[in-house]
Amino acid sequence: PGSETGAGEAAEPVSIDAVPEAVALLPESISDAGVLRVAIPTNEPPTQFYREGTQEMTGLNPDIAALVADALGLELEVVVSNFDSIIPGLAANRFDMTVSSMTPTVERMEALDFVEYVNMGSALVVPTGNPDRIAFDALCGKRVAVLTGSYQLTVQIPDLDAACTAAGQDPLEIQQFQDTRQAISSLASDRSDVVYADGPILSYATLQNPDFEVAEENNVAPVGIGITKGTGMTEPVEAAMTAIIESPEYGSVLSAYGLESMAVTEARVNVAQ
Amino acid sequence: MIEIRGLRKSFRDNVVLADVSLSVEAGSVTCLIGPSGSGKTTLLRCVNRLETIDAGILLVDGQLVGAERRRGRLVEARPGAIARSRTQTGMVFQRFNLFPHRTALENVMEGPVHVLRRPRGEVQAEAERLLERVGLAHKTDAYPQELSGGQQQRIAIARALAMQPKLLLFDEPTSALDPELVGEVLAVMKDLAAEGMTMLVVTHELGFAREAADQVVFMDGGVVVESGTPESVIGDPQQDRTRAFLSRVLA
Amino acid sequence: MIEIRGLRKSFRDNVVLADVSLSVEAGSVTCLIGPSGSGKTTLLRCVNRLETIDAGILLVDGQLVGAERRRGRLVEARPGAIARSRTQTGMVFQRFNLFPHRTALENVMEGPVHVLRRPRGEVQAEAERLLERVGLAHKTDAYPQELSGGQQQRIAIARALAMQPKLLLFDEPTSALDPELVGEVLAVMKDLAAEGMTMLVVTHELGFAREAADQVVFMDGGVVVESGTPESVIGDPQQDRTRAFLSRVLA
Amino acid sequence: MMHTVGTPTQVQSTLTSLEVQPRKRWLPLLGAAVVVFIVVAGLWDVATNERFRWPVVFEYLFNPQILSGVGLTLTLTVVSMTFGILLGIVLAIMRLAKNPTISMAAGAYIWFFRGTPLLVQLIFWYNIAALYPVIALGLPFGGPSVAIGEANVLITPLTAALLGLALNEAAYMAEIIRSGIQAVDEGQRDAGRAIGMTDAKLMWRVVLPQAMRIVIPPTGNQVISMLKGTSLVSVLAISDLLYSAQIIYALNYQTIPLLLVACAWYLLLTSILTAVQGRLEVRYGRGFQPRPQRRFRRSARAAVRTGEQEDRR
Amino acid sequence: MMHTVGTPTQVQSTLTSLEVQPRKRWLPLLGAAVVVFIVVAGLWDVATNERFRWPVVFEYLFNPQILSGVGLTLTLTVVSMTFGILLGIVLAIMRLAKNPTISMAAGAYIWFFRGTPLLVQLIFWYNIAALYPVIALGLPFGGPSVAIGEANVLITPLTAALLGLALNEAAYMAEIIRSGIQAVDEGQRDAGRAIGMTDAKLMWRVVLPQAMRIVIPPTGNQVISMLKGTSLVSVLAISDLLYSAQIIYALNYQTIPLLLVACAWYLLLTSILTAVQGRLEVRYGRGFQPRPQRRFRRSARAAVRTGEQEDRR
Ligand SMILES: Nc1ncnc2c1ncn2[C@@H]1O[C@H](COP(=O)(O)OP(=O)(O)OP(=O)(O)O)[C@@H](O)[C@H]1O
Ligand SMILES: Nc1ncnc2c1ncn2[C@@H]1O[C@H](COP(=O)(O)OP(=O)(O)OP(=O)(O)O)[C@@H](O)[C@H]1O
Ligand SMILES: [Mg+2]
Ligand SMILES: [Mg+2]
Repeated sequence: PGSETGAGEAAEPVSIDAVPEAVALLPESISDAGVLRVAIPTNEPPTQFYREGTQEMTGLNPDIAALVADALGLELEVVVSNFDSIIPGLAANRFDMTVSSMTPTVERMEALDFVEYVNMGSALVVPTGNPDRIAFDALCGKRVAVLTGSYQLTVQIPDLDAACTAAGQDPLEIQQFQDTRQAISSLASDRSDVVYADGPILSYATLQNPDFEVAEENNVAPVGIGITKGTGMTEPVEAAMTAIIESPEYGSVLSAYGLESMAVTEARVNVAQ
Repeated sequence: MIEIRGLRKSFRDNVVLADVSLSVEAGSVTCLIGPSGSGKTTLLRCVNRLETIDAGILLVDGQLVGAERRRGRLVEARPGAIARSRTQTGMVFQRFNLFPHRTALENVMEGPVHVLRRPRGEVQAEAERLLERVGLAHKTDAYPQELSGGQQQRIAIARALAMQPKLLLFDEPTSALDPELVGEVLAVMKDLAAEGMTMLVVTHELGFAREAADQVVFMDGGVVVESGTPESVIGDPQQDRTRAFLSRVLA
Repeated sequence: MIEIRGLRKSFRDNVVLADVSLSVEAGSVTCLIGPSGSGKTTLLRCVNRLETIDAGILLVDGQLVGAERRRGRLVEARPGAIARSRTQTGMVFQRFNLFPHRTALENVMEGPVHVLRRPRGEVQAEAERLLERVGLAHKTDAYPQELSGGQQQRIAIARALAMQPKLLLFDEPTSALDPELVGEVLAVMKDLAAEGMTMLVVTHELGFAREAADQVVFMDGGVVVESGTPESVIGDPQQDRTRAFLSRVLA
Repeated sequence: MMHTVGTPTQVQSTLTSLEVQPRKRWLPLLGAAVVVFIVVAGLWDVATNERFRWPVVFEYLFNPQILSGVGLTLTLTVVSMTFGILLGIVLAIMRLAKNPTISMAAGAYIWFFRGTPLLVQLIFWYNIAALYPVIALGLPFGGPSVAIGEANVLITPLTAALLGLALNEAAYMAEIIRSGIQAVDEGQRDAGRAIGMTDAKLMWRVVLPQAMRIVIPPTGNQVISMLKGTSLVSVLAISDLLYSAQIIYALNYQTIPLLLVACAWYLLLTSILTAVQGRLEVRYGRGFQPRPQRRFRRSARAAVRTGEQEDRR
Repeated sequence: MMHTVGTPTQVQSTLTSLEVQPRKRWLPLLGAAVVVFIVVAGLWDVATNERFRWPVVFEYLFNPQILSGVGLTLTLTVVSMTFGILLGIVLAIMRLAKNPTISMAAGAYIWFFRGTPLLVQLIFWYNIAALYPVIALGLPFGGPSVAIGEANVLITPLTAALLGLALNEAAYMAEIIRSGIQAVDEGQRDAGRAIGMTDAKLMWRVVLPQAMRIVIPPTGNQVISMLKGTSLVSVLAISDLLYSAQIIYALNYQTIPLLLVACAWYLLLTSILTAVQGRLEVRYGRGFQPRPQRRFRRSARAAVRTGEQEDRR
């Protein structure tokens, strides 16, 4: 139900040929094993979600992971993992990397290397018709639902707050939630005025729920593949990603989820946002 | 003091008290004897309304207890009224039933302070006097578990007395005691009798009955078989059932 | 059957058995009497090694119980050996201590089946015979709670007998019973005595001691004060302490 | 109310009958009526409230993903509860041991596992490789050791979940069982020893069966908590019942109906457990008779009396 | 081992002393040594393992966000446990009432609240506005009603959290308290009634204080579970201790050190609670003496005997 757009179903499986320069950079342990273990976070359509009724993950992040594995000539092993255990899992060498829409920040780069793979923006979602006339420059004093530990909360909100204070208005009233559904349901029960989160996720949510619409989008910034420092995987992944960005398959993966405009042009490493 | 007329009580189909009539004079001691299952305990519990009764008039001190008259019929009294009437009757149980979580003194003070709502200081002085009276002045702060059976039973008596009841009911007060401890409790009871407390005592101690009772009542099968002075009922029983029972207990 | 020499036992600083020596002939009945706290129960428990002992020789049936000789010294036996030696001695407790979660029959069968590991069918037949013997053939499937005190104590005796012990220990087996129920238990004990079972009995029932005992032992303050035939110890005590005690119990 | 009424004969003369009428108890009846009313009204409201979207509920009730979630929830509960109870028994016995070191070791275990959040324990077991990449038996302080296997291979998410749940549960069960063991009368141990039982047999045949009676109700609580608590293992990306429902509503945004589906299943499972608990309470209450003690005991005595003839010897 | 050894005199002649040497118990000692060894080794390993990043742990231990999380966890636990216990007592009494409707109503409550996941209950209370936008007192089946207020105004996230936790907890506490009440001897009620207590006073002064003894250990379990279970309320965007730690590591990816911070706090709180539990067990065990029953009772008797002269009348 509720999936007329096709986003609930998986895009056709994509694949590309191995990229020799990238394969050459692989550490021996990985190329010997022949398997790339990628941590994918739990359910959050459309970036990653279970194909309905199955235990198979699909979505933007798993597809990118598949392309990276192809480019490295490795077999992909998706390991679905709750956020709480992704970082310890990387440290425990349970996974070789994670593709989970992480925004690189200075703080986070103490723990991980990041190879950028797509741009993501932030969006404001409001009840259809936007009765409160919400916009990025009209958020002061509003009840804003955001996700715990999100880029919006940690980087963007402080700027917005500062702007409000400077203008002599109330700062934002922040409400933190663990996932988009909780934030949206808070909006539904009129406990929040607006949800402020990743654009793709919100676009998908409004598709499912005609009571809400995206009021405005901003701040498009790259997100990266997270790799444990010192494993020797950063360079091969960078090489693989560079090749992928130039391939046509990159575009077709993005368009499968309506995210064509989010393409990056360069696989930069460790550029803090 | 107690007047019982036509008392009937059954548990489901089991008629335990068939038609009991009995009267106990103020200031007298009545001993209730009879075989196991004859309804002695049940009778005592009915007097204190720990059991509801099916029929009969039960007067304590000339007052209807546990029931009210209403349009020529008896109607069970309200719970509050029953609770209040119980404050006028003290009861001492076979297994003592002291409150294990309270000290001897607290056990004795519980009723006056928390039921009668009398001032604590006054009650405490009185409770200490009572404990002294039953020979346990040095045990005020002991918990029941730390006391011998005989001491526990004496505290149970003090607890009953603290309510200043008009009437004391005893249910086999010595049968859970070692032979050595029986004396302690009987001595206190004899004292009370000598002071003119009205007492109704279920007992197997025929010696006590002979010595202290004004009236002995023999029950069997839920009816009073024989009653009278200890000399007549124990010394010279008229009924076969009484004789058979006495021979077994005295054996 | 039992030979005790120089038995000493204390709980922390409290010397409960100072220096007890005692012997019990096979097939005889010994009654242990004495005031509360004199160490009667402790002595019985030491014989069955429910308490460890500090010093002394304890022979049951000519065998050292609960200790082994090692290089001229006595060393506490291993737990397994103690458990095994207990199977040869039956004990009947004052408060019965039946297993409440098992029926009468199961209580009797517990030891033979689960400790001696004898075949269930054979044990059951025997247990039924034992219950019949104590007059409770019709109560095999009752739970202890559903039985009177006298019946419970008789089942406790059957449970002890089911282990086919060489020796039976009784700790005030009738003092928790109503006077009417005492007879039941004493009758069974007299039967056992008549059949030649060796018994060591702590009791306040001087009547029983007079009738059934071969030897009466009076203890006080952790020592044996006086011992001999019932006629001599109860009828004509030599020691002041014995006389004082007897006068109190007989009163 | 009490007031002097004269002699029995005077009283009787004013009465048409000596029967005592039981008092009509209005208050409880009224209370009962209110309760029935609230329940019926509540049910009615729930059944007719459109926001609950009952058709969607029925559509997903037997969805295969939900069913597999139910299966996993049951597996986790049964397996980890079993091990939790067994380990709990061992810990309770250790806790009550005379040897202070053994008792303190059990105390430390209980303190630690009751004291740390299950979430942390689960993450810890799952990622034990981060701390100890190779599981090895050996001497600490740099002594020699024998590798058993790579942690990541030995500890699958399911193993980690079972390990975490069982070890955590054991700490709680240990406390419950301890209180049960402590409630068994000391005389029972004497009786068992007197017929020659070893300590182990005594515990198994005498003490634990009697402790059961007291242990069952709080254990019922634990089992039911566990049933619902398994959703924590979703941190290990294992989909129990609740998490399966969450996965589905993440896709279709039918949050409330899918939570109702989960509730329906939980209520079913809880009902079964409650029934089992009731039967166990009866089973292990045999010989104890909890509430109507007086009544039972007396009528049993009465029954005894009928057999008195053959009974007295 | 047992073997025939002859008469006491023969035996004595082979002995240098009649003293019985206590057996040296190697097994427990060995066990204790192993336990000590494991604990020390474990602590050593934890303290020196670099992956735990102790400096980060210390850095965040008194972080204001963590401290406010501790505060919230405590508030939620104390408030909802208090109401949960009070309501649990009421439910337990109702459950044991003679009136079958009242008993069944309590049964239904317990069944329902034990049977649905706390998460669902929390979501329900929080989103009650979606189901009943206006909270009203009134007749169902479309009867007239009086609006009390808008649900969103009445039910703040904190109210919803407290409501959910307390109502849920009450169901569990009811079972625990029921088993405690059932364990109180019937004779105690008789004794209380005999001195004229009303049923309410009887419950409060006689039955409940004695039930406490049995109720405390499982209640300790519940309090500690609650302490850690409050993190569920993060669905309502309330940050308790664990969730505060999660918020921080979501930012800096220092998952393990921050979980250790949370653990440290939980362990501290649990230790305090365990100590309180121990004191309460002693307090309400007064007059019952749990373990060393025999010893106490006897020496008490012995003490009685010393006062025997003035005692006997
Ligand atoms: N609460 C009850 N429910 C059902 N039957 C009861 C109850 N209380 C007593 N009875 C029955 O009433 C009868 C009389 O009991 P009661 O306890 O009054 O006898 P008693 O004379 O005190 O005997 P005993 O000497 O054994 O105490 C018994 O047959 C008993 O089975
Ligand atoms: N487990 C124990 N710990 C400490 N002291 C004990 C213990 N058992 C018994 N005692 C003490 O040993 C003394 C003797 O007790 P014991 O039970 O053997 O006496 P008894 O002769 O059986 O008395 P009673 O007739 O009261 O049963 C008492 O003073 C008692 O305080
Ligand atoms: Mg009676
Ligand atoms: Mg004794």
